[in-house]
Amino acid sequence: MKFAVVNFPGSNCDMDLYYAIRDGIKEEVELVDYRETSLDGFDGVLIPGGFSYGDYLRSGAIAVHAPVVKEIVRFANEGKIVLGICNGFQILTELGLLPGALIRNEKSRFICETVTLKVINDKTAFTNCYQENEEIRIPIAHGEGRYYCDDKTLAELKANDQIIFKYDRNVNGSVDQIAGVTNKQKNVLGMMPHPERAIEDILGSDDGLKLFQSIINYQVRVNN
Amino acid sequence: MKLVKIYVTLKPSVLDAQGEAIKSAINTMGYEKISGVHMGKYFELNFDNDYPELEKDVDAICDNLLTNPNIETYRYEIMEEE
Amino acid sequence: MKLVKIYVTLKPSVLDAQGEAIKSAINTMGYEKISGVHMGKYFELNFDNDYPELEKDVDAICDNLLTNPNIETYRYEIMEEE
Amino acid sequence: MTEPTAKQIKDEKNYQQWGLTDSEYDLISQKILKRLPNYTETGLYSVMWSEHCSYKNSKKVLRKMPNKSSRVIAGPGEDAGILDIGDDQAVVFKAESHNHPSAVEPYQGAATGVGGIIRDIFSMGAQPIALLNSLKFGPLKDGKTKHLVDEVVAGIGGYGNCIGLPTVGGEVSFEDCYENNPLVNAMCVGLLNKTAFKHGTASGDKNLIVYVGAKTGRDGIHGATFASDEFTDTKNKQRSAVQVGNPFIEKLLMDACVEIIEKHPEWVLGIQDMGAAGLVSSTAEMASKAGSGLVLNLDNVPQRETEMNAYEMMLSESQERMVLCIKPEYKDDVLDFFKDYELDAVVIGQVTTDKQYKIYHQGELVTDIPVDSLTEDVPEYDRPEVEPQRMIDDRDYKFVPEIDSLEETWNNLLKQPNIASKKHFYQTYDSQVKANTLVKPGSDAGVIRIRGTKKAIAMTNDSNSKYVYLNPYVGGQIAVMEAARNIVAAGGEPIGVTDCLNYGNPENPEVYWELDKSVEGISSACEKIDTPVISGNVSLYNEYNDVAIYPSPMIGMVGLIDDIDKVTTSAFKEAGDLIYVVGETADDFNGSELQMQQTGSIKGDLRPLDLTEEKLHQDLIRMAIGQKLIQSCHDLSEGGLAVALSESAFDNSLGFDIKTKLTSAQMFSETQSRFLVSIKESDKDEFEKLIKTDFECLGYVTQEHIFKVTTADETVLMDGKKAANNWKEAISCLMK
Ligand SMILES: Nc1ncnc2c1ncn2[C@@H]1O[C@H](COP(=O)(O)OP(=O)(O)O)[C@@H](O)[C@H]1O
Ligand SMILES: [Mg+2]
Repeated sequence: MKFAVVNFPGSNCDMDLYYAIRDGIKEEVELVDYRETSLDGFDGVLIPGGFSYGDYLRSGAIAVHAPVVKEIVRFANEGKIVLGICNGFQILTELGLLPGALIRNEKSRFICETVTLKVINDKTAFTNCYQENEEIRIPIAHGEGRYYCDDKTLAELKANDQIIFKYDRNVNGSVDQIAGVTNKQKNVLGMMPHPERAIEDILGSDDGLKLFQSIINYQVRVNN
Repeated sequence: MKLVKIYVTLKPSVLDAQGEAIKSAINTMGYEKISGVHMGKYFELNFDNDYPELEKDVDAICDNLLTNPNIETYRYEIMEEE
Repeated sequence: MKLVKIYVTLKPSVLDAQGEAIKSAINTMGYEKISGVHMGKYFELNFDNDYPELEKDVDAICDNLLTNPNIETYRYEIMEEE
Repeated sequence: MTEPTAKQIKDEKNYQQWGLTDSEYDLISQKILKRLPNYTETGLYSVMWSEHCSYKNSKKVLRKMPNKSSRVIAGPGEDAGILDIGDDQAVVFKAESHNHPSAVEPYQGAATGVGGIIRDIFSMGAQPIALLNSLKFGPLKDGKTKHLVDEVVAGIGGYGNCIGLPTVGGEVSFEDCYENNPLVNAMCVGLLNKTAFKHGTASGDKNLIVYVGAKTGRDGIHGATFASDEFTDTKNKQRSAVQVGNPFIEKLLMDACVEIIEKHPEWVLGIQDMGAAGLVSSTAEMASKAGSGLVLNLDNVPQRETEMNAYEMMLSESQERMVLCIKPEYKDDVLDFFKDYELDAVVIGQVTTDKQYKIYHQGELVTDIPVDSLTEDVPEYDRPEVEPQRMIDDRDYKFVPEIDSLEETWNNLLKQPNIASKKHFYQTYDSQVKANTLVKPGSDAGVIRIRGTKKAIAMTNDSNSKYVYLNPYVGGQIAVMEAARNIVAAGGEPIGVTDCLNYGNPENPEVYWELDKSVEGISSACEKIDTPVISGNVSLYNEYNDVAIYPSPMIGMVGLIDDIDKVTTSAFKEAGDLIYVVGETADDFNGSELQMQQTGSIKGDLRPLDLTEEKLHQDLIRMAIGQKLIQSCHDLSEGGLAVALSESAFDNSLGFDIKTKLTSAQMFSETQSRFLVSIKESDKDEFEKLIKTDFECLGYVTQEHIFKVTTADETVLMDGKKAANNWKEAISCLMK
């Protein structure tokens, strides 16, 4: 499987994600510049964390207007894999590919910490290697990671099993302690925690590895 | 020449964490009489010329870029620039 | 009950990197007629009661907390809250 | 504003406002130029001859520091020092103070401090890999200090998080003397492929000077002289001397500079950041170092304000700017390269051979002076020094603590802001971005692995200014050795040091004595463990209304871990492991947190530090770690054994059951040269055989979160959870 890691000006977890694919699950991966207009030849697109455009205006708001984004939307609509982590999640909600919004943490401060997540839906392209309700340790690092959506949206998310990860405690004030959600079709995942920082034991956890392995699993099934 | 002043605020249903933090900083500074703080954004857009669809365009710019309609609302005024 | 609306903007001499980035995003969206964008902050402060030194306190809060006098200026209006 | 004429400047002594003394002005006009310097020229001299740029007051003292070892590739004199770590790789590091800017404008002051030190690293061609910081404030008792602390911490995090560098270490402490003069020191560590190393020089006739990065505005004009000027109430309004940072632009600049040097080394002859005293300092130093001259045309400088004069442009400290010296034939390549990063890059001048520094502005030659006169001809001052009276008065004072309740004293000490967990602060720093962080803040030293190798780099910031205040010489030694113990405890070999020397007004003989003696202490300790001082920074005039801060040398130390298997943390690992303290404990209470807690101040002399014993203990611990005998290792510092034991237990919510020959009071003694380690029981014999003497086996790690302790005086059972809460929550409570 060949992944594109899209690099916006100000992205800063692009290499982390690149190494997670290349060294963690040993698949093909390339960095793609935000000015590219085609993602032909890739099977999945990954949007890394960081501060695209310095988080000017709102986090993720300006990246949405970069040329490569049209291709991300195409991937999403064609049912291909799209994963946004942290700033990538913010970009996906700004784009409207995912419901809700990410806003300033409840206590207003940036938080960097390894937290426990609960896997809520283990039947997706991103989670099929986990067990339902499995608890995994994944780092977070964000100032604007509080997931917000209105009640109606929340009801829909629940009804469609779109809530994928939840925090085990209220770290940032997210609605329903949501840490990651997919679109209805479940080919687009956005999450604030950083699985790419949890792919080696020596870094404190390798619980993120299964997320990337799930994608490969899923793709193999789709291809057959 | 037109100057458009845009005010963006969080919807009341969304907790304004920054506003809260600022309020408690104001309290810490010794000003106790304050009962609420809300923080929003303020934009000034300049247009060289007036044109018929200006208002339509400003609405579109607000909806598609300057605000996130999930969480924010806006209002604006269009004025003649000095 | 008093409502204080505070508008904070960058001094003209300070590079408004955000404003520039927003302007170029607006251009990319296809709106070419815009000639300038400036981004600032907007605050609403509520006070339960009026009191004689309100204005003095608002100035102090602006100077010491809400703005960075090195790079920003502010103006405000005090109004009776609905 | 019309500029004063050269004659007016002389007659009205305007140069004094800019920090030049009469004799310095006379030296410039009579000996160097043999004419009166004009407005711009006077400005250039005043800023280049400030303490911040010239080290005129501290040079004599700085020369005492060792700066050689088999690893040193570049030492003081470059933007940052470089140490060889084998395999054609090197580490690059430096620390810098941003004290006065942070006092005036805490968020931006701290943020630009971080931004500036990062530029010093990538201007060497190195890839920055980690950040650290050392912060000192007044006590957390009023809203003003809390706001200051909040803003400084937010500024450090705001910059580092956005640019995407992990902040892996640092320290925060609180003493009365920093209330109006906080210290904000930042350190950056980078990794270099040895072939990529670039000097900050401008050489070769007709080569071009290129300006890259943010546009120039009026920010921070005279920031450099401002930093060297002591603080009074009235100057608090001097806001115009503060710069504003933009980490987004710096990220682009960093990535671009690292890439151009790595991929196109032939394009770039020299590179330097614009830090203090911006354009003048960077270009004059580049030319002077190369023995060249320079012509600059200011009309080409990207400007974001109108009607700036030459003086303002040369002295502006606008952030996120770099200067490159390139060969003319690569001009288009270089400019296009930066354009692709959406950065401004323009040619602003040319290298010449006449050693003159010439500046044109709007067609006029506004400066024509020998370039070396800005950098080399600065008078050096040999200041009078005298031993502080307090040292003579208190020489024989010996603090004897009284412990009514071991448990109560212990719990109270864990709540002291200087001892309590600093997580409230460091959890706002991204410590893991780049996915190389093996040890995050919270242990002894931060550790970053070098991807693709077995190696890792350990790094730490240390300074206990209370000790330096009581005895500058011994305190200086302790600062170095404490840093070294942190590195050793993490599994590293200390290899080099950077420093920030934060002191009061050097014209005060007592302050100068403190500076001199503490540097001698630092030097002797560095020599002992072969850690050369390869970079650093001096910040003098840290006073408020004529009261100086404690002498506060900050030691930034870097260590090499040759195999990541050796990485060790301070946390106890498993119940049943044996706990040892290595090093004898004596009654060292002067300057201790216990003395502070019981008397509200510190007083008395320090015992001399036995450097040989200190080094022996470090070597033994390193050997034990190398032989895989160590489960956890923690250096003993403030609060002594009691605090070290608690900290080791908190992380994994374990407990301990120990019995010691020490008295209850000695549990808090701050004797140097000690480590707390835990080992597997099966390694007991081998471990004891290796360490031989000077150790005590205290007991073992327990599963229950309970501290069971028998001292020479009493037995206590402490609730680990309660102790942990005291330690973990104290700062958050105080910051509310
Ligand atoms: N206390 C010190 N110890 C060792 N070297 C120092 C010290 N202070 C300054 N230096 C060295 O002197 C040189 C000039 O320092 P500085 O003026 O702070 O650099 P910059 O111009 O980047 O601010 C640097 O190489 C620095 O490492
Ligand atoms: Mg420098």
